[in-house]
Amino acid sequence: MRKLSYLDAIREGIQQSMQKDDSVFVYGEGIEIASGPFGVPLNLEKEFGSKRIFDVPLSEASMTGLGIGAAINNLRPIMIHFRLDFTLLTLDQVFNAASKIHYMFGGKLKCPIVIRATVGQGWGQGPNHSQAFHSIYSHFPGMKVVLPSSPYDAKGLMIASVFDNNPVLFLEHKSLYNSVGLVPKKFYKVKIGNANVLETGNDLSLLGFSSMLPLMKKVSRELKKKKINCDVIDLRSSYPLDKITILNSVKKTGKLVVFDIDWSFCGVSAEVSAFVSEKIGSKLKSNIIRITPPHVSHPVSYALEKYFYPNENDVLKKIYKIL
Amino acid sequence: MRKLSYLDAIREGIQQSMQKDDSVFVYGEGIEIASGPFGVPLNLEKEFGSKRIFDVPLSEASMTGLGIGAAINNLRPIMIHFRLDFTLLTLDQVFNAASKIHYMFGGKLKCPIVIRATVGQGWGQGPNHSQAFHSIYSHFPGMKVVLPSSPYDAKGLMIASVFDNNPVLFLEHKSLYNSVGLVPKKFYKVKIGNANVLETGNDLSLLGFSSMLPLMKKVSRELKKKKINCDVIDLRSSYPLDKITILNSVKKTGKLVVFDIDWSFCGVSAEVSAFVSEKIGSKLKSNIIRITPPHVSHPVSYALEKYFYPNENDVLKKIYKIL
Amino acid sequence: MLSKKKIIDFYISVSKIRKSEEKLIELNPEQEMRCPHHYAIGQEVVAAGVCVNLNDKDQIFSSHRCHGHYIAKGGCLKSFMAELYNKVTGCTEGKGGSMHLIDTKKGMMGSHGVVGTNIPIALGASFYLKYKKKKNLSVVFFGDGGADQGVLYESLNFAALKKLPILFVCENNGFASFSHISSRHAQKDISLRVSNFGLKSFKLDGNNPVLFLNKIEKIISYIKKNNKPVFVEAKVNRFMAHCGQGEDIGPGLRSKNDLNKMRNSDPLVSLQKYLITKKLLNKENIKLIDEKIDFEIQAAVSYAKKSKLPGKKDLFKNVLA
Amino acid sequence: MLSKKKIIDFYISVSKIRKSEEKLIELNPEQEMRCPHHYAIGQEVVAAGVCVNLNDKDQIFSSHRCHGHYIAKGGCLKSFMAELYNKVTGCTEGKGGSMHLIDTKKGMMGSHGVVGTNIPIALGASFYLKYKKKKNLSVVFFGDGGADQGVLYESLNFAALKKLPILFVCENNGFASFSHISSRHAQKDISLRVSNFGLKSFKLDGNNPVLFLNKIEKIISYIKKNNKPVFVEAKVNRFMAHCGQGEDIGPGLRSKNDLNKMRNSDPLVSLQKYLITKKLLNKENIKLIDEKIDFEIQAAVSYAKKSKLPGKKDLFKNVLA
Ligand SMILES: Cc1ncc(C[n+]2csc(CCOP(=O)(O)OP(=O)(O)O)c2C)c(N)n1
Ligand SMILES: Cc1ncc(C[n+]2csc(CCOP(=O)(O)OP(=O)(O)O)c2C)c(N)n1
Ligand SMILES: [Mg+2]
Ligand SMILES: [Mg+2]
Repeated sequence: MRKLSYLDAIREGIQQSMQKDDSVFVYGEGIEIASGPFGVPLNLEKEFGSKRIFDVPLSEASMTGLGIGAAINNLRPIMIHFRLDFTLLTLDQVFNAASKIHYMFGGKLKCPIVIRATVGQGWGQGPNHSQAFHSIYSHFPGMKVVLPSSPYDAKGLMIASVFDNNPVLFLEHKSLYNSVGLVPKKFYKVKIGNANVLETGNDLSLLGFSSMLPLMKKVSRELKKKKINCDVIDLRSSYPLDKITILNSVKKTGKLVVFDIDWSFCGVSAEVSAFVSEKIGSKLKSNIIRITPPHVSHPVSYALEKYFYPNENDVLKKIYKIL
Repeated sequence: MRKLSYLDAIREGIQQSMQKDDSVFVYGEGIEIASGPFGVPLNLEKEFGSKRIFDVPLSEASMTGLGIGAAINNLRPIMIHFRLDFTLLTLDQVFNAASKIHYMFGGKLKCPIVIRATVGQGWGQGPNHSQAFHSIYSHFPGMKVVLPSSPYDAKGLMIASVFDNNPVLFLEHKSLYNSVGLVPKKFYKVKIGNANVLETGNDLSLLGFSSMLPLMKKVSRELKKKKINCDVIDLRSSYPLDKITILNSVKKTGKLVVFDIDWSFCGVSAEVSAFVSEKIGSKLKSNIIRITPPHVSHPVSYALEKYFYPNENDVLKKIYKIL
Repeated sequence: MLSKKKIIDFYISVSKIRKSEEKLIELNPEQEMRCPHHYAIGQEVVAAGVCVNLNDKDQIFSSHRCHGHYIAKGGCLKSFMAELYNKVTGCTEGKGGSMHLIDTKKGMMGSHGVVGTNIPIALGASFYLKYKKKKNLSVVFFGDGGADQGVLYESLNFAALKKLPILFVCENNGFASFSHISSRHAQKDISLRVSNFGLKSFKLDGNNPVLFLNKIEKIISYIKKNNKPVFVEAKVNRFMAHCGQGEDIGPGLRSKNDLNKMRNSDPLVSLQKYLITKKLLNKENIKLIDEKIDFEIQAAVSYAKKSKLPGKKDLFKNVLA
Repeated sequence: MLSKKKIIDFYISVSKIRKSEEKLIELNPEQEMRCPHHYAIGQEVVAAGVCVNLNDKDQIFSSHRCHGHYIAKGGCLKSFMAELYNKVTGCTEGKGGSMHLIDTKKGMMGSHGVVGTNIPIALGASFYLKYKKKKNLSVVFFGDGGADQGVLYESLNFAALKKLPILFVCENNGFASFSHISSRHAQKDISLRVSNFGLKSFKLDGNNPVLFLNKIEKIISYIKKNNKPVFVEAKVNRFMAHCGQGEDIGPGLRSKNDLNKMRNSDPLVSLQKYLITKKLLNKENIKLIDEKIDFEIQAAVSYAKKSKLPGKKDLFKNVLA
């Protein structure tokens, strides 16, 4: 198997989806141009033409409606945002329409739109260029929300998202773009709602999403040195959650640490924590810990980012307290 | 003390705020006219003139910006939405600007805007005229979120919200509009972040918000017949949460039921549940229960609403299981 | 030139909307239709005039005031009534109610209760039509209140940019619930306002049925022929309250006198007069048509009343596709 | 008529923006200013021309491309540099960075990184000015990309409706990051597009410094006198890349040749020529002015470098007011 970067894996997922089905099309601001931000260029125009991949105005709200109107007619749009933050302009379209359309029209319409967005981090991206708020997408019924952490998942989840019949938020993380991994050449899907057990251990469950995985692995490695063995589980999607895998792990270890890139207050990490304690609270051997950014906005200064993003030492300190 | 309806209490809170400080102004769609929806008429134009209370176009996004631009200049706008659902059009303004302005400009600006909105229910309001999603407002740092359940609180929290220096979501519930209670004539504030202990008991903690209070009281009355005594606590604000009152109650009873009008998945109810179990999980005598609407959109048919909104019998059944 | 058939179909459509709405008003005291009603009485000409020029593959999108559009597009009357009666046989099975009507077989692609939200969705439908090289167009109906929303201007630009087959129809009744247009618009001529967005825009009189029909026929064939968007502002009168049974008379709203004037220039009546004068139909024909409509409506009501309410299981149906 | 003082102040402002930006470019290889830079080089005339007609109580609002506006409005250069260096002495104490500059004492009320978001906020500021009967105006700067956002049209309408003292300034450089205006606008004349919203709109040439200054002076005094909004589209050339040090040359973007043409009609150079030809300043005067500016910039850089980084406690400061 070849190795691909996370970003190239996404690109290949899009490309193969477009090859598979000519009702798949892609649009976003500046995506036609070869030198897009973070090198996100798709370079797919030559293959598919400007009918199926095109640039749009900075009109995020109506451009979301564009995708919805196409999706209810059985096209499969992929709308690209360079930042999740900008999707705040579109939430009427997403939550008053897309996520409800199937239900509120009694099943008469489906809305298979993929909203692809990036979470920024670093180099002073700051308060409205770095936010991760997939919790709120997970909160509204009718949405699916996926957060790939590896190149393999990035491709497989992209394809699964495109061919899912529901609106899907596909949330990438900038810090993972250059990470490299094995990616099959073939067209394949990673089932949405299946967590990925990366490491197994009996002492502690580390569950989390997206760019938290590298941190979780580091933490696990560190703990292994002290003979503490962890389940390291990539939850992969914040809706649906893979409840079975979560419960199985925590039943076994009795100790849970949930990692998320989103804030914790009313976050997915709160949901995982509440879900687990409500189901098997009496089997827990210690209190659950949530590892997330604190309840403040994303600061620009690297000196502040250092304290804002969870780091290995702080996480280990918290974990030692429950061991 | 006189009795006032919830709706009149809100009106009086607004009126006295406007009398107190001429930088308070009010705006919203159709609010100048005497016969507004649900009889929400303010009838304040005669007293304050159309400079301080005025009608606006259906341009929710820019009208939110209007309030923000005024608020950073030390005016105190109250923006009125007839439905919380419509605020989905405004979330870029609210979360990329209002809630962050104080922080991201290093304290140079304050943004004391009140966003007043109604949660609908009943008579076929349906999927985008009934939503309660204060969870997402509570999720972003920099916001406060209040949900009055009584006329007394409605007035006192309105005044506190107007004179708070942060953006505040003031969330009313349609089903409470005609409820009547004692309301002082004087200008007073109810501190934001203080829960209200309405009944005390040692067996069970019932915590919740807004229109859940009447249900919680009914449940408590029913349980009392079986000699089960409850703490009934109106949390009043979903951000900040009154953590001390919550912990004190649950430490005492060891059993918690959280009631919310918002969905539970990543909801405030999840936060309360996670917070409590993370703090004092080992002291819990049974699993926490969340009482909320299920993870589906608000249906129109009254035949479906019956199953959608939590009802006394279902709640009691769930509670009996943990007693 | 308008064909005789089209004018008569147009009349049938106007009358069917009127009579359906009147039936809703008549049945209202039963309090069995538990959802908000936004009547189109007085404004029927626009829905009927547009839709009589469309076929089932043309798609329409509507707002909270959608009964007329649904009926004009040929939406099933039984599913309509059943929906208003909150029944499981309703067009959304009791999920969406009066503000979310749909009949995809007829190209009625759904109405939305949030003002303006459907505008870019209709844009997406027109994008689809062009993408799949269909010979159809998409139409979105909205009010003067809808014209307050920024997405309209974003959508106009995009439609013009991509040359999409879409008709934007702004039914200007001068009010958005309790707000008069003068307290919302600096410049009350909406068709003028949008005139420099790169697409044609027209102001039509929705109170002059035959003239309206004449012009809209030409506009729709222009769109089909040229694959280009058009904006139409239609001035209309709303006879009923914004919502429900009242008349919205009062300070800041309108006077009884103004309302009477509106009712005295009822487009339905002037259309009947025209048909008779032009000898397209006589009184007897009209009576027969109207009786047939009454009959159809009555059948729909009976169907709705006899239908079952949805049950608990239905609550959890169709959450995910 | 333009006063000599105003023209010279205008030159100082243009030059200060240019030189500050050039300093940022020069210092960039250090990699100590860790935040995205959106340079205004080539576009300085608009910021300088508008702001030289304003006083400290007039308020301006800006976008991601805000350095020029901040400097033109008299924003403290030390706080600016310190902010770019991520220091606690920066104008937002390291919270907002290069896209969120602010100096309230000078009426620079903040820039926003989300395109268009600041437009209605500036509207609110002008509402405040009228509410408190101030004799000032509010100005919002945005790009042709900002003109894609629906809030602009909502805001234009409201400003005209309420007769608010606001100047909308659209700096049209033909690009929104990597999108050319022709792939975004059906109708490329933005001033024409908005011409029927109930307010005056003008198209000015931001490449012709003195003509621009002349016209904008009149426009601003019109606003102050009449308490009415105005829309201005200013055509400008961006010399640098959308973001950072590059030049954005490439297919779909622009050719080296086009860029050279732009640089050859550099408004800063033509302004200097004008000053000399009209004998307003001689070469020596200009040199002195520029040296003073260099000195000020150098002092700001030293200040920034010497300043402290924020600490952990600062992270939790100013979350709630
Ligand atoms: C975004 C939004 N804001 C407010 C409302 C409440 N509302 C429902 S209908 C209506 C008036 C709409 O006026 P218009 O678009 O002119 O349509 P009309 O009712 O006149 O047909 C309002 C304000 C809404 N449904 N959606
Ligand atoms: C709402 C939103 N969409 C997209 C972006 C990403 N973005 C940052 S600047 C920019 C281009 C803006 O173009 P324009 O308004 O013309 O300003 P210019 O950069 O040309 O000065 C884009 C697309 C953003 N910041 N905000
Ligand atoms: Mg109207
Ligand atoms: Mg530009």
